[in-house]
Amino acid sequence: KDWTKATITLEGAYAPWNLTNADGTLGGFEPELAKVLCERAKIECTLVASDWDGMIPALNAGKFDVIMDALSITDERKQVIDFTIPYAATPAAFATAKDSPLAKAAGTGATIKMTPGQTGVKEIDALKEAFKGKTIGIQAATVYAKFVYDNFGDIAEIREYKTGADRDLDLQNGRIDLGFDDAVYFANAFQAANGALDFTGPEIIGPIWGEGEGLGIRKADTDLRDKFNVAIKSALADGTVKDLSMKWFKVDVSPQQ
Amino acid sequence: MASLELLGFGSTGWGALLILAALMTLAVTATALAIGAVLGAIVAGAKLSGNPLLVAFGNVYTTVFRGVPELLIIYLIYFGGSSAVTSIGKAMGYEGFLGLPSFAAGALAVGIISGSYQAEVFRGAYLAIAKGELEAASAIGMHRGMRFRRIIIPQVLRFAIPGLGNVWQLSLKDSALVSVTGLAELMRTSQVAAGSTRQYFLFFIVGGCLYLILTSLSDRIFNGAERRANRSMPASAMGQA
Amino acid sequence: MDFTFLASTMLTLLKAVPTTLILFSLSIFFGGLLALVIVTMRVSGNRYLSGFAKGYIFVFRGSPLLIQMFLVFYGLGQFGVIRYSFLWPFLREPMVCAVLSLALCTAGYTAEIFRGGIRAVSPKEIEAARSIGMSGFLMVRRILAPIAFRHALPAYSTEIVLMMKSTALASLVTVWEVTGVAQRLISQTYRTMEVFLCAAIIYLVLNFIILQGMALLEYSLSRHRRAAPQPLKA
Amino acid sequence: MPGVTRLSVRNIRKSFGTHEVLRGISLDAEDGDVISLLGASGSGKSTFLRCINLLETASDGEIWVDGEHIEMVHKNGKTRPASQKQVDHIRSELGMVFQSFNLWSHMTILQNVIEGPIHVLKRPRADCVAEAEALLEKVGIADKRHAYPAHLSGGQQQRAAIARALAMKPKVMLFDEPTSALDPELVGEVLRVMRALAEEGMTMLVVTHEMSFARNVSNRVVFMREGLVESSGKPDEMFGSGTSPAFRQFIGHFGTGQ
Amino acid sequence: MPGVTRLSVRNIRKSFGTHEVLRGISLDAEDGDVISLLGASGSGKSTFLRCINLLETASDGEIWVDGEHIEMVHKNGKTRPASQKQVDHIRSELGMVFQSFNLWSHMTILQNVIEGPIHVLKRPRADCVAEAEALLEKVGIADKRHAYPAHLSGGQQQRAAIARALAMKPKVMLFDEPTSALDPELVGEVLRVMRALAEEGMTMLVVTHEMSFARNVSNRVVFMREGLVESSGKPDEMFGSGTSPAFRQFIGHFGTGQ
Ligand SMILES: Nc1ncnc2c1ncn2[C@@H]1O[C@H](COP(=O)(O)OP(=O)(O)OP(=O)(O)O)[C@@H](O)[C@H]1O
Ligand SMILES: Nc1ncnc2c1ncn2[C@@H]1O[C@H](COP(=O)(O)OP(=O)(O)OP(=O)(O)O)[C@@H](O)[C@H]1O
Ligand SMILES: [Mg+2]
Ligand SMILES: [Mg+2]
Repeated sequence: KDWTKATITLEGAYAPWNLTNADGTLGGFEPELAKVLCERAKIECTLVASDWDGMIPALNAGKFDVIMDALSITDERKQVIDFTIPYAATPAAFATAKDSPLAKAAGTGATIKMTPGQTGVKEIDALKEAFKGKTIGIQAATVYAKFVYDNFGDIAEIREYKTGADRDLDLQNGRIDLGFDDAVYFANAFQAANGALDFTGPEIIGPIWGEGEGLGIRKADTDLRDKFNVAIKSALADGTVKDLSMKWFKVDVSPQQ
Repeated sequence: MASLELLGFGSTGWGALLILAALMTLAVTATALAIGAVLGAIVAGAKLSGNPLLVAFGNVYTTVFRGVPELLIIYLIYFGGSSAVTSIGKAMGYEGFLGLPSFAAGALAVGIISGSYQAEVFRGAYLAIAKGELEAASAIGMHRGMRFRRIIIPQVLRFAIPGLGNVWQLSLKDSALVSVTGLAELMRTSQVAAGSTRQYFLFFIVGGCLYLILTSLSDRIFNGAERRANRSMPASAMGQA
Repeated sequence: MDFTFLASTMLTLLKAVPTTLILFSLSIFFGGLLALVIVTMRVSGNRYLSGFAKGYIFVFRGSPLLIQMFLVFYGLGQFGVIRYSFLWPFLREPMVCAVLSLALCTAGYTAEIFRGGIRAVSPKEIEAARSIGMSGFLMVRRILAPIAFRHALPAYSTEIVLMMKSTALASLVTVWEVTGVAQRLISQTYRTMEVFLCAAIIYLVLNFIILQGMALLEYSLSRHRRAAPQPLKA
Repeated sequence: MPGVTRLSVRNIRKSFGTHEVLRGISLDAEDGDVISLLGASGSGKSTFLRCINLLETASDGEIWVDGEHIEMVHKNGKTRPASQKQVDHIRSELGMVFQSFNLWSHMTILQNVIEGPIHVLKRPRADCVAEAEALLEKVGIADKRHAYPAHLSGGQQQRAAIARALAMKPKVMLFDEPTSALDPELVGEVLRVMRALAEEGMTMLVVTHEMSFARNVSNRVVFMREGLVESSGKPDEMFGSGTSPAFRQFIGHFGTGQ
Repeated sequence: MPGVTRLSVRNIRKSFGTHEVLRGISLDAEDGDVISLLGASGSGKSTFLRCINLLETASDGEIWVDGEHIEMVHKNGKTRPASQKQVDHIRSELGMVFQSFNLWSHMTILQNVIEGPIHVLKRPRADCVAEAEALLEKVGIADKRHAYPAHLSGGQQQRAAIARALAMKPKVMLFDEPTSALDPELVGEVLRVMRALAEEGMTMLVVTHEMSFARNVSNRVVFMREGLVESSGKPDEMFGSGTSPAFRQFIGHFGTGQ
């Protein structure tokens, strides 16, 4: 099939990755990146907002051609859809209330790199000591959830939330002691919480979070995937991704090779 | 105040989008209620017919569509319906995607669910009609259809109004689930606004209030209808000391 | 069809059934009690009580449960008054909040349903009770409630089934019941239809049992409307 | 046209459960016949009228209305009318006044009365209203024509029910205790109306406890006992000396009480 | 203890909307009095009984039951009883048989009869059942005791309603046309029961169209017309020559028809 047109879907409610403006238009990191990518791939793109819950089935049913919604590339997802190469990869970290005794836990400010299944990391062991008996909130069914279960499941109580935003509210309410999530997401959430929350412990990066975030595409549409791969490569190479990332996240989320 | 600005109608205000969304919710619900009324009447008729096959059909319909979570039914109709339409399109030589529009899929799904509730409401109302009054109609030779139109329908409507009010409420809230089809109704717009501005409480409270406004409008209509329908009734049992 | 996947999904979902049942039975119980209070206020004839009941019913019937639950769980904690009160140890618990908001919501609906049942009681039968000196609680217990309950039963069984389905929202407040677990499974496996099919079967079976039970109850409470019983002796 | 058989019933049977309420009743009524149906409470009088009107299906027996035989089918031990159309037609020729009135609660009295003529007989509305008002006048409740049944006294409801049945101008009228809720003056009124109808040739079957009616207005008296016709005959014979001991006991109160 | 005033009513008034149904009715009844209340349909007889029983609140007037004055409060132009407790107490001493029976549809006949004695009078169940069965036997429907009201004939329902009221052993009974659905033989039976009750000293107020009852059983006749007592007196006087022209016309049918 000759791809001259494509529909891209995103949630439009996951600031700052993507969000809806009060006039109903879409904005944020991803819509702006999408514009660049489509130009380079010579595809006329339409952006439509849709609900996160129905996104992957709707893609496979043919309602859209591309998902661009901070979609982490995971093995499970690879079984149902195809991914482009990643256009972003973000670190993860713990968050807690600024006035909590857990604030400024060991390793705060440092960055550690981890691989899947890695154990015996001394920074993590130090956190285990500090977080014993506490409650950690995570967003259900994410790579971060798996990490927390694997490393803290035996010493802390873990509570799963449907969305990160819900978890943040409970962190503020004091129903839970800690949260663990995408650090870029957190940085933005802290602003909304008027500085009541802060990072604690080290930032964790590396292959443990998989390859990063990529575009989701139907398995059959390999030609479309290839076109976007080329476009992403060029946008990464000339720093476009980095510029947009600095604009929206204040940090660079371009995947490090 | 920042929150006032967020709710206003200016370029940074969500007012216009929220009002549009409320109207969309109203449209989906009203369409669904109409679809449900037709289905409900048919199913209630089947359940009351006495014909074992029709009764079984009616029972299966009401059990399944009341017993299965609404979200699943909406999924089935939205995705299942789309695949069906697409494959019909393919068979007729059209390449590509042919979806049910979000509105149609949503209203149809909520309507089918609403139909199962309305069927029960209608059946209950029918059973509440005094048997003697039906006999009096038969006795002057009214045939089935006429008995239905002249005696049963007016009384069923009278007894069904409170129940229909409830079904309207249910459908109003089921319509919130239609957001999975991407339709910008009230619930989804509130969530999008909350997620985009991170003002969760503000937009959920405002969304809730807009639902309450829709409810109070419809309550007014249903109460009026009930009063009208009950003017032939003696004071209710609890009315007197 | 991938039967091993279906079987393992079913197994995972079945593990969440007890949570669903606890949510369901507690909220029906407390919601029912609350509904009795509300409906009593509603028909009391006292302007303020019935005004309050009207307002209650309006708010809890009129807004989506999702929003109510969100505000109860995430909203109450925003107030220091509540966070530092004796209530907080209870309200901290997700299960308590979930049951609380489910019960508050169903009470609004149930109160309306009970009121409908009361309205359907023939004024003549009430008069007959009054004429022998029954009133107040005695009259309610012996005459009004049995007849009203019988009239309200079909609508009430519908409400009970709705409650069963409403428990699905509890995963919003971190109580992982059947639907929540199903959605989590979907976001792990992306096999929407299969997982939902399993969930649907579970709900269908639960609700079928409930509806059969209610139908049985309805049948046994309507002896007086059926054909005459066979006389004991001819 | 006296001599035409308007209603003919042969060997009607009816049971509720194992309780056999009618055990084979036969009856013929000609043009202008006024038959009083007497019998103890629970003897099956109402059930008999309801069977004629097919509101209950008799388990056995034959019915002819105005010469037309009502076809029944027997299937799986159950009996039901063969054609619903025929049933509707027959019913529009049979008027019925119910023991418990059964007025339509959602209509005013006037609407109750014009309902049948307009919608079943398809007559012009204006005529029906005029006739209905005349009828309501005749039974003395014209002032209540815009009231709903729930707001009427017992006697007023009963008169409305009579007016409703008469408005259909049926060939045969079935009355189930049409004067039970009326005071003596009104009983006199209603009986006068019925007598006039009889003179116009209407056939009437009247369940009544009003012995004076049975004696003075009707031209035949049928006495039912335990689901059977115990005795029947001209009023003079029945109330005179030729009567059965059971009937004598039945009217005992009437015969002696006054 | 004859001579004790059981029921005393002064100047009762009642309107429905603008329609004044009772326009000032007074009445006294002593121990063992049996008062027949006669009057045309719609003259307000049922409404009067309902006012005594406080099922309707009279807009004006006073009521004493067994010497006890029923306190009323007037507020915002509305009248209502001052104490619900007193109302309940008064009602348990007043029996009522309704014109339309009003049996409780969800209970069998026996349950209908024992309901009041057990739950209002708090008497032992076994006694109540025994008495109820005796009462049902007396009115001739003992075989129907386990049937529901919907399965009874009109006359059977009426007798059940009478039994239910009697089971409360009230000091004063209010009967609203207690024999309207009964055949002459049963009328005789029921009147015999009522006569026996009168001899035991029960006070009775009976709305009836049964002139023979008014004449032979009651010791006073009250004739109502358009919401007022038109005339009243001993039966012999009323039915004799001293009667008012209106009453004469009212009983015309009774006086001449037979
Ligand atoms: N639906 C029913 N189910 C069971 N039994 C019934 C039903 N209807 C009537 N019966 C019984 O059938 C018998 C005859 O009833 P029917 O109403 O015909 O009596 P009736 O002669 O009209 O008496 P009445 O003069 O008291 O009105 C009664 O014993 C009654 O209990
Ligand atoms: N609830 C009501 N609303 C309005 N009008 C009523 C109501 N109840 C009774 N009436 C009117 O009051 C008048 C008296 O009614 P009531 O029932 O007391 O008459 P009654 O003397 O018992 O007559 P009957 O012998 O026909 O039973 C009637 O004209 C009736 O239409
Ligand atoms: Mg009868
Ligand atoms: Mg009356």
